[in-house]
Amino acid sequence: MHLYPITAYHYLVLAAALFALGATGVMLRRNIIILFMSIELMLNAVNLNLVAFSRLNGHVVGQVFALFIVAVAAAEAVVGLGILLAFYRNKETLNIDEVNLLRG
Amino acid sequence: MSLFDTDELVINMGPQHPSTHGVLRVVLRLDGERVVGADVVIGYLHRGIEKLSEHRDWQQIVMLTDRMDYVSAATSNLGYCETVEKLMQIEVPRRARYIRTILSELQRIASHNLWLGTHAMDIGAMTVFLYNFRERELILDLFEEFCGARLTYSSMRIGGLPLDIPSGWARKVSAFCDLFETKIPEYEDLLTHNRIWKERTRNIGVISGADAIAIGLTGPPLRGSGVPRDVRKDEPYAAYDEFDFDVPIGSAGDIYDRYLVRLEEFRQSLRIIRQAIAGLPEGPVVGKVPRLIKPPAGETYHAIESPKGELGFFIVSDGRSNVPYRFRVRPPSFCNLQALPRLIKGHLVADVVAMIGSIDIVLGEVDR
Amino acid sequence: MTSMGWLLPLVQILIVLNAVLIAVTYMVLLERKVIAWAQSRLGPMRVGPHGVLQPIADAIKLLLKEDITPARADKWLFTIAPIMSLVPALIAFAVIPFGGHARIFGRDVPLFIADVNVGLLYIVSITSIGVYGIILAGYASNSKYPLLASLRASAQLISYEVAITMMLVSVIVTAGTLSMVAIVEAQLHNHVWFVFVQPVALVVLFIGGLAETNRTPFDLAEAEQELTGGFHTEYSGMRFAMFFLAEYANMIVVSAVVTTLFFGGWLPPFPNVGWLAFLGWIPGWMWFLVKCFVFLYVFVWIRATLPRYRYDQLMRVGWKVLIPVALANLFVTAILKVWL
Amino acid sequence: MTTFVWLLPFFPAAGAAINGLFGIRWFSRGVTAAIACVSMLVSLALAIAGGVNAARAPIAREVFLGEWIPPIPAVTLKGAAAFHASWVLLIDPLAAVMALVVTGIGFLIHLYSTAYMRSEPRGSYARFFCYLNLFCAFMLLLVLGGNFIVMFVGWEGVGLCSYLLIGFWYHKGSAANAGRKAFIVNRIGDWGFLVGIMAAFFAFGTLDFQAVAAQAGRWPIERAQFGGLSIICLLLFVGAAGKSAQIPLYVWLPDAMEGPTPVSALIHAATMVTAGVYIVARNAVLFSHAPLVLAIIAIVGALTALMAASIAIVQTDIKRVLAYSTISQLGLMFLAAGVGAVSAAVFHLVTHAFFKALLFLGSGAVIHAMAGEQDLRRMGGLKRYLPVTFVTMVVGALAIAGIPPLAGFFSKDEILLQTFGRNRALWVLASITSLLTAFYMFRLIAFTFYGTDEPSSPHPPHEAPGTMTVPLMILAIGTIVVGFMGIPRTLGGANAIEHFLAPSIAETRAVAFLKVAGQPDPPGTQEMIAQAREELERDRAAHRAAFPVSEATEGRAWALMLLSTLLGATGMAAAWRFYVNHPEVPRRAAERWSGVHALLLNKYYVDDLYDATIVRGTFGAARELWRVDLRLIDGFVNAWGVTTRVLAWMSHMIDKVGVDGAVNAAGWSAGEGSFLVRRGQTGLVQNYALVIILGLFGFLTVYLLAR
Amino acid sequence: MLEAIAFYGLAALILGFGVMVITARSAVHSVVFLVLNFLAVAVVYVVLGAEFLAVIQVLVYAGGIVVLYLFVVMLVNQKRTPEAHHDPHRKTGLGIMLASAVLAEVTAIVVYTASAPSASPIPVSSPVVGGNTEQVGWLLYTDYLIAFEVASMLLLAAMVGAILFARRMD
Repeated sequence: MHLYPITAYHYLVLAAALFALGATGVMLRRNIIILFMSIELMLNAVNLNLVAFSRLNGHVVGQVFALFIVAVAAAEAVVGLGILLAFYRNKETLNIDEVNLLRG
Repeated sequence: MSLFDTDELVINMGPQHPSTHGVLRVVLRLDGERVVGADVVIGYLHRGIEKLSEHRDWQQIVMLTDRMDYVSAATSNLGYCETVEKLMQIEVPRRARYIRTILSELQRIASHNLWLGTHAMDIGAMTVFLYNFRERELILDLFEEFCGARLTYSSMRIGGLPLDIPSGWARKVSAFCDLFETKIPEYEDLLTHNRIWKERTRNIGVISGADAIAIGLTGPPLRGSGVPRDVRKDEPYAAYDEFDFDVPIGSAGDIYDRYLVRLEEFRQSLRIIRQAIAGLPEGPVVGKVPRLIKPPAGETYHAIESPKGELGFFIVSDGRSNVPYRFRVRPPSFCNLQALPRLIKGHLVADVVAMIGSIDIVLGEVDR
Repeated sequence: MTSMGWLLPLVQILIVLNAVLIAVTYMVLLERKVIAWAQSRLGPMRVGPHGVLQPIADAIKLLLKEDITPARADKWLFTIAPIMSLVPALIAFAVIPFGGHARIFGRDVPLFIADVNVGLLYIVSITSIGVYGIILAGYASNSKYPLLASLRASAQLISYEVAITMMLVSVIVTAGTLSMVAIVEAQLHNHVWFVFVQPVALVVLFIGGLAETNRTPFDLAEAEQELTGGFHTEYSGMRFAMFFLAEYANMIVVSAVVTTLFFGGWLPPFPNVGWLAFLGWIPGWMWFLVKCFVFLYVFVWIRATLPRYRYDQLMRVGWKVLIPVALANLFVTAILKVWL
Repeated sequence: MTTFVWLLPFFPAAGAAINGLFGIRWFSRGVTAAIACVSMLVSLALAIAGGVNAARAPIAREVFLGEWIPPIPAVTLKGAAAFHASWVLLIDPLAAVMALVVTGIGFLIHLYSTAYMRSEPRGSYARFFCYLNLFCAFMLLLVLGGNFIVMFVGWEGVGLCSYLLIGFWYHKGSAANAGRKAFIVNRIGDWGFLVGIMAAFFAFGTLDFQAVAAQAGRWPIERAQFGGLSIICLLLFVGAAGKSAQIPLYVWLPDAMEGPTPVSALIHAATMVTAGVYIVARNAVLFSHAPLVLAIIAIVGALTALMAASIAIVQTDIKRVLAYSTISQLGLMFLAAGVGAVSAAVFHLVTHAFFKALLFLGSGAVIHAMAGEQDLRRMGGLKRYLPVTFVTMVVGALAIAGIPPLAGFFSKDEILLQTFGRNRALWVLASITSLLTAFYMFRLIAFTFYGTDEPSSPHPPHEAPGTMTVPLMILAIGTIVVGFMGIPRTLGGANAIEHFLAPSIAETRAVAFLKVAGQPDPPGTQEMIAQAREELERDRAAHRAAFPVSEATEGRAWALMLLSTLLGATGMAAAWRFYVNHPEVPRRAAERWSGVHALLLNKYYVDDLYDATIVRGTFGAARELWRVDLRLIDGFVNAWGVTTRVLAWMSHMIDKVGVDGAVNAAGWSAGEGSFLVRRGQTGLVQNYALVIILGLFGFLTVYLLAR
Repeated sequence: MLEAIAFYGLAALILGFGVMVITARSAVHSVVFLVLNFLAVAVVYVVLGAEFLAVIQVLVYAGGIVVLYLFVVMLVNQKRTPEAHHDPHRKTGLGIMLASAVLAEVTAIVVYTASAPSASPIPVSSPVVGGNTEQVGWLLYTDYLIAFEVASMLLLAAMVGAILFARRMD
């Protein structure tokens, strides 16, 4: 594998990097909203993967799956942010560390 | 709107704000766009006219009254002069009374023009504003020809008028009346049956007749709520008892009704002016007035119907000095403004400007 | 096409960008003049004959004005917001077909920058980015009126976008394509402008367009009588000018889209009627500009005529009138498309 | 045209859907009525087109609309087969005639109802038209269905609508009960019908009408033995008897009069109740191979006719008189079907639909005028007030009494003639029935329109509005002319209807049927039709040879015709004499033959009989079973319980000491031992995510190492 | 050559914006970088020949979902910043290490796969001329119709749920 010409594998590596970045964000930040955004980054990495595979296989099925992921991400964002607002109304904070009612 | 209930927002509307008609300040507490509370703060234009008047001689005070309701100076002049005349029991010649009537009705039209223009502008109808100023300009021309001033006329004197009308003025006034009659439909075309205008004004800022009386509203806001109170009709002054005119009243007491009432007053004013021009008597324009005006000791209250509502003057004379002992004004803008906080609670921000507009206040008169 | 193939798009982009910017500045003059005439005034008269140089004077004034950033504003966002507002408005022009093909210097030159096969969706998605400029401007100003206005504006934009997109779907179903060029060609092949096929869509789309561009009677976000100028209250100088440009560029985009979708783009009226063929002598881009101009005039005309809606009334119109109408229209269109 | 036959039921269904979904909440009465009537009018236009088409080319066409039930493996008489059903509509002369009746009468009754139901609240009004439209849709599906399954959908659908409409005023207890009664009684019939369908499938391996007819044609005629075909036919007849109110399942129909009058006219006189006759006609081939069942049908029909007619004589509720009259006329139809005169049965079905709908609507107008009063004894002298209603109702009564040249005369005479040819005893019964019919009808007319008593209504009765009288007039005209399509040869007519229907009900083994799915008639159609006609004639000749019927001679036909006219006139005259000239006679007669009178008044105590046997029996059986439960099973259970408790106590002790101790020890040790693991449960979402990533890491490591 | 420039440029933008998203101090800034990141990803889609998906990415993600984030960020007017409170049990360092390790491993797998002799060495298919929107639509409404309907039900449920959550509790 070389830096040039660009193959679908390059995109896979890019997607992996983006995914790792998202995962790092989830580890790193304490603001729930930014946590959510990091998850969106990870979902995007997955989409990137799917599109790259779609290119690799010369078939658009990957793109169709990516569309479903977009739909699921929309649903996730809506419900997640709804919960978040409800949480904020109760505790007046967005710190993930304070979401710990179930701690052992 | 429920997403916005996390915080209550306090915003300052005014004293620097495009649609508070001067320097009114309204402190709004908002839940999203909905007003949950409002404080009206006034006094930014306070010049102490009442106190100043106690240090000016009687004729000089006319100039001060110009500065109260500065868009309707002639009616302020009239109110003051008639109060002093009542105190001194001066008989004003009939011709002077006719001309005073013409002037105050022209002033009413000009004031309503200004009100309609700015009110429509507040609600976003920009063209109406310019149409109204076009006609108001013609009235100002007439005033300029009569007394030389365009805004602060000082157009009356105790006992009559400073001077007779110029030759041909009466004809010009008639011509203006004919012209203006064709312009009212233009305003109506743009607003009266406009869906958006109706949605913005109907059932907004409703105040019942009983409430209006309780708060002390006068003028079009009171008549808009269906109370047929008009000083011109109930306690005629100047020459109003000699003319036929109707007092328009509304039914719902909302902004739209106040708008309709004022539009009808345009027509009634034209009716009065035409009768006055037709029957204008000959004779002097100044009655028998002593050179030094020094009313006898006593007090009196006299009210006229200014374009904004009942404008009353309460004057106490001690009979010794040549200045009033006590000078007190009942300004319609100030009294009508009392309705604002209770009107706007529960409405949206956009309605606040519409309601301020519908009351028709002039801060010069509110603060004096 | 030789090695200079990359040059043509570059030239096209340059021409379109400049033309749009000039059009936008003159749009301001047009608006002032038309409104003035509607209000029996003269409008700008001083700079140049009948004020034709007024836009240049305005531009110079705005450029030279002090560019103030409020003390407690979020400086970075405050700067990026007008850019995020203007850029989408400008790049939307990339897929608008100003004309068919023309022969210039012996070459076949398309009079559009790109014929993307998802052109209409491209415009929708690009304009949906424009909302960021407004929200961020309101947030970055750190001031109450702009914040309120930006919330209003974004809610308004998002809800009207739904109706607009649904209406566009009706047109897409009718035309059977997403490409702007192909939509115009579909109108040629169907022998009829789509305004006669989808009149409801035109009305809803234009109302939605008024709301999308924050124009009267939906100009709540910048209602100066209520919110002292809306989200750009705190802006001045060039950054203010960018918002200004964005608004007028958006107006032109809406006009161009309406022209393309409903009035046959660059086609002359009734291109298939034989005895009207002489209209084809006028070049296509002229037709396009004339049609656009008509819609821009309607924008101004409406501003001169109507009062402003209230926020809740505006949302009600959007959700309870336009979207149901759009849905019904889409439904009927789909049924007719399948069964006719 | 044939391809669009599905539009026939579609339009009423669409009307029902629109009115049901939107009308109840939002539409005004006018809009509701317009939607309902227009949908029926369109349907009527289509039906007329279909009828013309069928008249031009009297062949059966099947219209395939789509698959419904995918093939299911099943076992039939002929080995393994696949049970499947598809949406197939069949349009042939019989279906066309039925569709015309349903849409034509249906439209008129819709029109009538717009005024009749005017006083209903808005939502209720829309609900009514929704049901009525839905009924028409199902009825059309019933008559147009190309196989048993589709027809059964319509069959059940009309049952449902009938239930809904009988109980339309559901807040009235009697109406709700009547609806339930109709539904339950029909259920018994439907059970027979469904089993019949299954049996037919078992026998033939198909449920397509045409295919069944073709198959059945090849079976031997079960002249002496009660074989498979006979069982199928009997079961189908049980269903038909339920729907068409024949002995012993007729009891629901009189009670069904609790529904609004237009409903009685449409469902319980003109259309739904004739579905049973339609079934027999539709499967004429099948039935003709089971002569024993035909005999049963004929006997049941004749008895029903006589019994219902005799009950009708003493009833005092105007609608109930008509209801018994309907049962009686249905009995005549079954009699005709039973003696093999299927086309006569269908002919009578059509004419009966006209004059009975007319009579019901007329009675509706009377009730309307009397502000809801239904008791005949409280009426009288209405002739003056309701001229239009009077005239039209007299036309209807003359028709049902069999007075020439009205419709009823021709159809009834045809039945009597055919019956006479087959069985004299049955002919006697039928003749008595027609005498009684004339009598009770004119008793009704006399009670209602004559008599000196002033009506007891608080305000003077008034003629109904135009939307009610116009349908009456149209129906009256129809009653006069519709009989002309069946003028017998004796009178110089052509008996057009018999010829028209012949392809549908005669031996149709060779009748061409075409699958039509959107394409024009395939080439050779005309030849096929001609060939089919030819074969048909041959078949009929063979049939005649197989069933020796004493041919009706000219003279006999004339004699019978005269006799039946005479019987009708006698009945009329008697009614006139008893109820107009000498109103005291009936009372004295009732006193004199009080036993008979009571018997008739109480409807032969059939309802009481059913109540005492079936209803009580069911309740009693339930109670007995409950007792058995209580004593036997409960006792057993209780004994078990005691035993269990003893065992449980022992078990409890073991638990408490042994098991609990062990569990507590385990819990304690887990709690104490998990202090390490518990620290992992930090409540930090990110630490959980960390574990996920850790897992991913481990997985990938294994993958990398393994390759 | 052109594709390489585009790829590395876009990759730099994507990763750069990604880093900014997770490191920005203000949540609003995070959102803005997220939008930019998504726009860059959309461009990558275009390069990969998925125009329709690119447009959807902009329309739904950038123009819809992220606006929602922005709204929420602006609505929750935070009185104390989340970073103020720190739970001692956090294992941030370990998390970053693990994420990097996973990235390294995935990269290794991809590189090995790509270098394996069986792997197809070059981009297999160039993007379909004239776009593949029609194909996507075709697949969506035929083979994946059920999934499509399920997704629509999911969105409906999410909508109802969100309204329920955000409703004023009174």
